Amino acid sequence: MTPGILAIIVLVLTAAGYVLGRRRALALAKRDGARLHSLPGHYGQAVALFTMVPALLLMAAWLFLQPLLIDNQISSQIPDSVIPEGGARSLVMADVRRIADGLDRLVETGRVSEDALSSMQADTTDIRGRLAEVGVALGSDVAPAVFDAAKSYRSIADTSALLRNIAVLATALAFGFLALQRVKPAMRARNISETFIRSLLIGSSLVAILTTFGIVASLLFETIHFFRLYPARDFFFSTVWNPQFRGGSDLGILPLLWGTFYVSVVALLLAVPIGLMIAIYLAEYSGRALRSFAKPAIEILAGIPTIVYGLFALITVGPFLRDWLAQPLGLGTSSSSVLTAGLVMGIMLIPFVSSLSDDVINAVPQAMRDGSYGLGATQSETIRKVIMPAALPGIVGAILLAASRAIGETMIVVMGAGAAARLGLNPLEAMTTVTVKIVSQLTGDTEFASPETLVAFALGLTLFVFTLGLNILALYIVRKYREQYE
Amino acid sequence: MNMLTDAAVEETLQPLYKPAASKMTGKDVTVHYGEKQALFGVNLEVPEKQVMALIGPSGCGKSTFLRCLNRMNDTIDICRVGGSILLDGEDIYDPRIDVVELRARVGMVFQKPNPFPKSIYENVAYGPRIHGLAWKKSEFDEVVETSLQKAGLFNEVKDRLHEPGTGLSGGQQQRLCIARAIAVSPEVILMDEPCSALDPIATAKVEELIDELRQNYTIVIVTHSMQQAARVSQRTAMFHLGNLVEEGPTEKMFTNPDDKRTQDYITGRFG
Amino acid sequence: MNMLTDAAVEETLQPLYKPAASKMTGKDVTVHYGEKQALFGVNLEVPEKQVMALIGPSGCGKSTFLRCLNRMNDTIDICRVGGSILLDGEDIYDPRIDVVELRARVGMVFQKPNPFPKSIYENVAYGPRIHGLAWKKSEFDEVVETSLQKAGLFNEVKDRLHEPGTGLSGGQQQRLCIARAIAVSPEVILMDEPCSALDPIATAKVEELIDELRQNYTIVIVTHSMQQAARVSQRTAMFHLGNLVEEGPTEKMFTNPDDKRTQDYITGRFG
Amino acid sequence: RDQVQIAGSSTVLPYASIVAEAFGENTDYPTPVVESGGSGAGRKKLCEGVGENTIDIANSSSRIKQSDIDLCAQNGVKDIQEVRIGYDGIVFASDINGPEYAFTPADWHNALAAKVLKDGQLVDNPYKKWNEIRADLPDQEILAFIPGTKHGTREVFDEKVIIDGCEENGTAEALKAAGLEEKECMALRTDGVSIDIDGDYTETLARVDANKNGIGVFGLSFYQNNTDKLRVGTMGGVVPSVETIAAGEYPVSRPLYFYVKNAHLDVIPGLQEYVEFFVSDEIAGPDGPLAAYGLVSDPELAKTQEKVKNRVPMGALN
Amino acid sequence: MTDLTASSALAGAQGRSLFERGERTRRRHAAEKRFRMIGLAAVVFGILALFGLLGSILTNGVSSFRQTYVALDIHLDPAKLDKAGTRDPEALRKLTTFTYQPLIKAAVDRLISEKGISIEGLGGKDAEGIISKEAPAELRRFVLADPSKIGETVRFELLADGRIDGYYKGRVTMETAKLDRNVTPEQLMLADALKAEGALTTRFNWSFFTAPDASDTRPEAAGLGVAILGSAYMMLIVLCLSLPIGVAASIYLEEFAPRNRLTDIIEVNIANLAAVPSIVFGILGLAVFINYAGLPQSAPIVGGLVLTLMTLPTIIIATRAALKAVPPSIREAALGVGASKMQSIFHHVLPLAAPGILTGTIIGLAQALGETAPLLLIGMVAFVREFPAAPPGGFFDPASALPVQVYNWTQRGDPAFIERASGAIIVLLVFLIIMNLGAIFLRRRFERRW
Ligand SMILES: Nc1ncnc2c1ncn2[C@@H]1O[C@H](COP(=O)(O)OP(=O)(O)OP(=O)(O)O)[C@@H](O)[C@H]1O
Ligand SMILES: Nc1ncnc2c1ncn2[C@@H]1O[C@H](COP(=O)(O)OP(=O)(O)OP(=O)(O)O)[C@@H](O)[C@H]1O
Ligand SMILES: [Mg+2]
Ligand SMILES: [Mg+2]
Ligand SMILES: O=P([O-])([O-])[O-]
Repeated sequence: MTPGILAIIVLVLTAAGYVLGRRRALALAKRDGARLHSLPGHYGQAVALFTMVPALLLMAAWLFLQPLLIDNQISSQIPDSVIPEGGARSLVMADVRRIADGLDRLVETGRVSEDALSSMQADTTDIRGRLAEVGVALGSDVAPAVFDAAKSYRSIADTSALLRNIAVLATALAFGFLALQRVKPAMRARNISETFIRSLLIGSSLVAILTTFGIVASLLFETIHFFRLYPARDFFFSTVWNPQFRGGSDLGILPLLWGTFYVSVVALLLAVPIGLMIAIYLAEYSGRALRSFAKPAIEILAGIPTIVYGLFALITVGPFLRDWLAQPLGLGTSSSSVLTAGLVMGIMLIPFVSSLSDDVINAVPQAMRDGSYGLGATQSETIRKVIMPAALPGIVGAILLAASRAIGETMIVVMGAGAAARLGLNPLEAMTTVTVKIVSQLTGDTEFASPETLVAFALGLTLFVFTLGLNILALYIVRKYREQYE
Repeated sequence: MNMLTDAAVEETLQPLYKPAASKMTGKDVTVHYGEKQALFGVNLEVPEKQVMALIGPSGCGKSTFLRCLNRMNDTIDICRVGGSILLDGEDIYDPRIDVVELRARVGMVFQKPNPFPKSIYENVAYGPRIHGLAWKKSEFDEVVETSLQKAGLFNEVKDRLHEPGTGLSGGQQQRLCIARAIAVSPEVILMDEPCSALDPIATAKVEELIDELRQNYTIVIVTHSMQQAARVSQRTAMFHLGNLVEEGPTEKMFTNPDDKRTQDYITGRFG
Repeated sequence: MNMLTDAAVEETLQPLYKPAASKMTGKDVTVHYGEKQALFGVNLEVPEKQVMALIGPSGCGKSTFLRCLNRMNDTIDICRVGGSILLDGEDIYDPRIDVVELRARVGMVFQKPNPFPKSIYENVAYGPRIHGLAWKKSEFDEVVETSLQKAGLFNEVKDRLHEPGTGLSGGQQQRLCIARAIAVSPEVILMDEPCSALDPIATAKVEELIDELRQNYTIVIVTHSMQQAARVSQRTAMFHLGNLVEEGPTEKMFTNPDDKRTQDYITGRFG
Repeated sequence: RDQVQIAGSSTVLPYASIVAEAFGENTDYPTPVVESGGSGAGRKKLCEGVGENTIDIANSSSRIKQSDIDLCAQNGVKDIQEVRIGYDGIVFASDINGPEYAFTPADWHNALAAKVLKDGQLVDNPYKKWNEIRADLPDQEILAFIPGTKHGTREVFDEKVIIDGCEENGTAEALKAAGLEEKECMALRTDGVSIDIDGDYTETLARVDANKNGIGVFGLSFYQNNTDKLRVGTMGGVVPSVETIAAGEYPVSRPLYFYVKNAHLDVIPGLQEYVEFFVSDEIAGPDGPLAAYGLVSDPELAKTQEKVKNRVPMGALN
Repeated sequence: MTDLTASSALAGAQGRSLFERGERTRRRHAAEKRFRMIGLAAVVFGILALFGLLGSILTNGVSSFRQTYVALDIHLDPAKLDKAGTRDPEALRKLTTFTYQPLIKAAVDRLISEKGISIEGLGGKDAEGIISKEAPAELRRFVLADPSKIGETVRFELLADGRIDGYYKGRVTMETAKLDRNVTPEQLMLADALKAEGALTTRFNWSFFTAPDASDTRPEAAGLGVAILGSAYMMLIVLCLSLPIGVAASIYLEEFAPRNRLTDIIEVNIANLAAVPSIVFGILGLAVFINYAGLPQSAPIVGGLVLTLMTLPTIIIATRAALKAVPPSIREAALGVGASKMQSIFHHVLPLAAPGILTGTIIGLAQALGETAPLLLIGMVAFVREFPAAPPGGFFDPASALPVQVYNWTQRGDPAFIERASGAIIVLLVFLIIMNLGAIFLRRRFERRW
């Protein structure tokens, strides 16, 4: 029985638990005429939960611990002699697992019977060849000690799997039965299922935390590696970004951070006012027809692949700005510029601001508007002085989201702003952002273990810390100026 | 301007019974909310510098009529108003009319207290600010203080003027809303059950205030309390199922109504 | 169960004046909203199967005390309750207490009408549904109809039971909220100025209803209307600035109060 | 897993996908999956270990590095075959309606380097127009779109054009005389005349389209697909083409490779067949589809075929 | 002072006709009008930007929905295909597509001579060059499926070469053909002649939606089949994971979590995740899902998980804002009738917050649908021609995705791929619209003011 089938059986038991629990609660209520503490469905849920949760937890724990324990045991069987020079025990163990897995498949596909397998010997059979038949890749031929280890790995794993199945099913049945016995009108069934839901909710919010840990962890290792190869001082304080293939690169983050900041600010300067005005217009002025058309239509802007925006920046906006703005003003001849990327990205960000703000504005109670109109305020006064402050926290959230998106955008910047890392004030010159360089250094032709590639991780981590700071600042601001209605 | 003086003269001569010059006039006012008709051809004159009370059972259209008087109904999409309503002889539903100016002249206090999510001070200063009635900080301080005092709230909140208005108790909130309306010194003040959330002491203060305001302002008040109507109003109008049943001097309405329904409603009253 | 019968016996013997067995008891109840203290050691017994009125000027803490009785204050983060409140001798602030069960037994009607943005029918059926008081459609129909009828709303809305409850007029909304509370047949009903948005006829209906409910339920009502307090309650408690000034049989409170402040408040009354 | 998995260079990707497609339709094996993601990343993936969820082949537009080999060894990937599939020509092309260009590496160095030798002096690059560098170049403003530093092409450009040019026009000596390193040769000017392209050749093409006086650096195959839009410049008098590069006349080209994990050869169905198919004459030969698409066929293809058949792992890097 | 303010108000408004407007009122109205106009202008700008972008995509891309075909009678010559005459499938399988090319050449030559077309300067390889390089594969598939057809003459509708197709879409002209290495003006003339004879037609291109990607040499054969499936699988995973997890997390944070340092950290943390560049999620996915958890490369399951993590912050932020906006009185009402907190949230608060949640979902999914960068690192930016199996097994098969196809195609040398990339963007947008229509419909149902 594979874990999948086991899980399905547990789920079937769970369903049965639900039905029985519910039925029992109903029966009790009728017989005693007692008022149930909770709805019958809650009793069903409680029984179902007791059936499912301990069993699945046990199963998860088992699945997690079993390989560790078995590995430990098998690993001690392997003599040092079969461990190749410079190799590690863990590599051999990986081989053992792979072989055991392959043997399983051999048996499953009927190529080898269980008996034949037990008499199979590494020095007489071409194990590598046999396993290749079932698509298990081995790096080299199999040493007898390793093969024996694999065989005992299999038998231990089999026993363990059997024990696991029994234990899990017994747990499910026992807990389910106990829970069913405990079903009484006074049982706080709803609290049980609500506690469970609550822990699910908590679990979900932990996903975000885990993601952060995952990100930091997956960046940190290579970042440390990078700083071993490249001085941190130069990375953080050098104003030159100039990677080279032959080493001796200048990898200063400052011009990239500046570019990120500059492009994002330009984008937000376009997106925030326009987005807010759209939100206001749709929420407060427009008729239902326009609103129900315009809102989803504008949301499409967020869904157009950024490469389209990139091409738009490259082919249309860039040359236009160059010919009509940069050259007449003598500010340069570059067709890719901060302004190009910023403006085009701003368009993409409009729906982030407009849609979310529109929802928040719409949620401000009508009584607020009435109060203001009743005093003779015009609609715009009402909006600016009453509705906006009331909706402020949500709007700040929307802007933050847009800013976040601006910082993380790649394609538009590559095509619109160019790839030149530069510290400058002229918005009509090419610049580039941290994100762009993360992508290009990571997907480039340089060897992985060189600072030129690893710098991508350091850039990612720095940006992460940097935006974290910005977010803390934003939270502080929102806290300070929030105004609660009702 | 003539009308104004005339009205003033008339009122001093005959303080009650005889209708004063009308400040606002509703002619054949009908209101639909979508399909549903809420008012059926109401004809009503609101006398100048008097208090008119609108009474009637719940859902009969009092609030609806009141909201027509300063076009608050404009904000409800499905609401359609027919007939005409005149303010000083000018039709307020004329397309050339400026609703904003209208509402500055015809202020409103609502049934549910709805302070803005701002400080108490800002709540009151809001009207004067948008209408440009005050410029300097001192002027604002002045108008905020007087308005709060008139609404009988000043002493309770004087130490927390800069805390949010939403943190007040229900009654305090409603008085704040009254203060807010007074702060723009409108000509007509519409009040939709302004005291329904107030305790007797505060109610008394507001009623006193209404009496005081009557010197300069025209007031229309919706109320469920017959006592209140009797106490504060000079004229009373009785609504029923979207119709104006009867209108007349308050005293007469409460003692000798023409309509059977008014009679029933009033005698069916308690306390 | 003993207590219950005892109380019933007592009540039939001495319908007024002598306090019945207490259903709920507040001991040294203090409430803080953050820094601000709103109640200062209130000791109050709510007699079983009677109506108790809480009166006092606006902002004195009536609503706050009422909300303590079914722990609605739990929902306000900054609110801290001290002392203890007993329901049938059990401390409702005991950590082992199930707040939900408490609130099913101690229902509440709020000052501002707050119908759910659902149909009228669903508004009323919601309570019975979550408490499993009805199962079949017919049972729901039944409970919805009786509850609406008891709240004096049924005739007005019977044709639009499936339209949104938020489309009703203010008064209708409040009556809907009362119907919603009644639908779960609680033991104690807390009402925070339930009639402040109702017209006299509806008020009379609700007062009748309260009187009727008193047979089976314990009722605590906050009101600004002395008349209402006098009409519906058997006992009255007077609050002032967060303190319980005085508590006693309504008749005595209104004719011969012990405390000077009560005297002042009551005689300062109008109508 | 039943299909071959390949990752790596975006330069090799078009060729690899042509082969994969042909392999899929001519054999019973499923079409291999060819990822792009850069040579460096591809080699890293190759060296992640042996097993089903690691890739079989890494395409690379440059030779594997020692650090990669070390990583492989560390992860138990011992035998790797190096397969050279041909050469990638790098061409300099401008808008089709513009003038003809006949370059030398020295011209390019003069045009793009930060410091150049002018009248025997090392100066900050003063040139604005091509004809200031050499009178017979067109009277056009200098504007070059060169591959960004992420691209392997840039390495070749630096080596075969800029550094060679640097030596050709004497700047290298002057630099050395001034006590500067050879590296200074590669320092390019930053006044917006030389523009790095981090994207791909389509982006370069779009930029040339938007800047009619711009000159872009392209792969030969890309140019061959766009001969109606681009005019190619000669280098040292040689017109770039599959033939001139194969003959070694045109200087700017580089070998392309893929690396095969030998441990997978017997276990991933179709892997050995794919490798042999790739280097077969029908595919990689001078008349095959790869050459038709612009890959310069390897003159030593037969040797490669032999090595592939015998699964000869690569030796140490030299 | 009271009187002063009162009288200034009097001076301002009282007694004057409503038809006259004071100076200040006029200014206020001007401001109002300006504000409104700015709002309208913003909406118009947004919509124009959309239409501009859509317009350029459409004009570039619709042509990819049509394709040029050539009808050819091909003699499946036994002399070439089956010299032994055994029709042995094993032997036939050994024949490569190179064997079939001459059959096509013969058929084209015969067609030309039959129709009496003579074009001056038509080179030896030019005639067969108007047929796609996909054609031999098609023939081979046909023969392998039914070896008995060998010896017969069968009519095939073969794809025309990309340049010929481009000629009928305006991409290629006689002028450019002169310069173009891959097509000659004579070939175009031949195509015109065939068109006149009815052998060459341009018609709707179903295979664009069903065929897998093709290599750089045959843009005319490239389709979106694998990409559409891959995107659909990924979106399914993203929707099924990110919506419940996101909403659950938001509910916990907004309704249950105590307000303290820890929740502040979580809050900032989520906002910060939204700012993490998408490629970093790719790094995470590679490290966690592929290297650590051992999930396969290039598989929709990994793509789906990575995009889920990327979408979560957007959904959480939007959902929290929506939950915050639900008035407390609704919660109180539910609690007051004895609903538990959980019930009050699930029965009342969530439905009211639904519009905001759906907005967040729409934006989040839109973003996920169009994202390429994280897929780059987990191996989905790839040339994939095999279709993934049906779910759930297919979640683990290699697949491509729509934005990946766009990204890949825009990088290819042959300009025919630009048109196809625009076509793919259209499909992606249609995909997006279909996906969002449901959400938009639901949002409109839930949307109301109270
Ligand atoms: N926004 C609205 N949409 C639809 N119908 C409405 C709306 N507002 C009020 N109505 C209906 O119009 C009628 C009149 O309502 P109105 O609020 O004027 O009554 P009222 O006399 O003020 O009642 P109350 O004393 O309860 O406030 C009622 O039947 C009510 O249901
Ligand atoms: N959520 C809250 N936060 C802070 N202070 C509050 C809050 N609710 C009430 N208060 C304060 O507590 C005090 C008592 O308020 P409460 O609402 O209990 O008064 P009340 O007697 O019900 O008044 P009313 O008759 O006006 O409703 C008031 O001063 C009020 O400002
Ligand atoms: Mg009303
Ligand atoms: Mg209160
Ligand atoms: O993708 P490349 O490694 O060939 O630049």
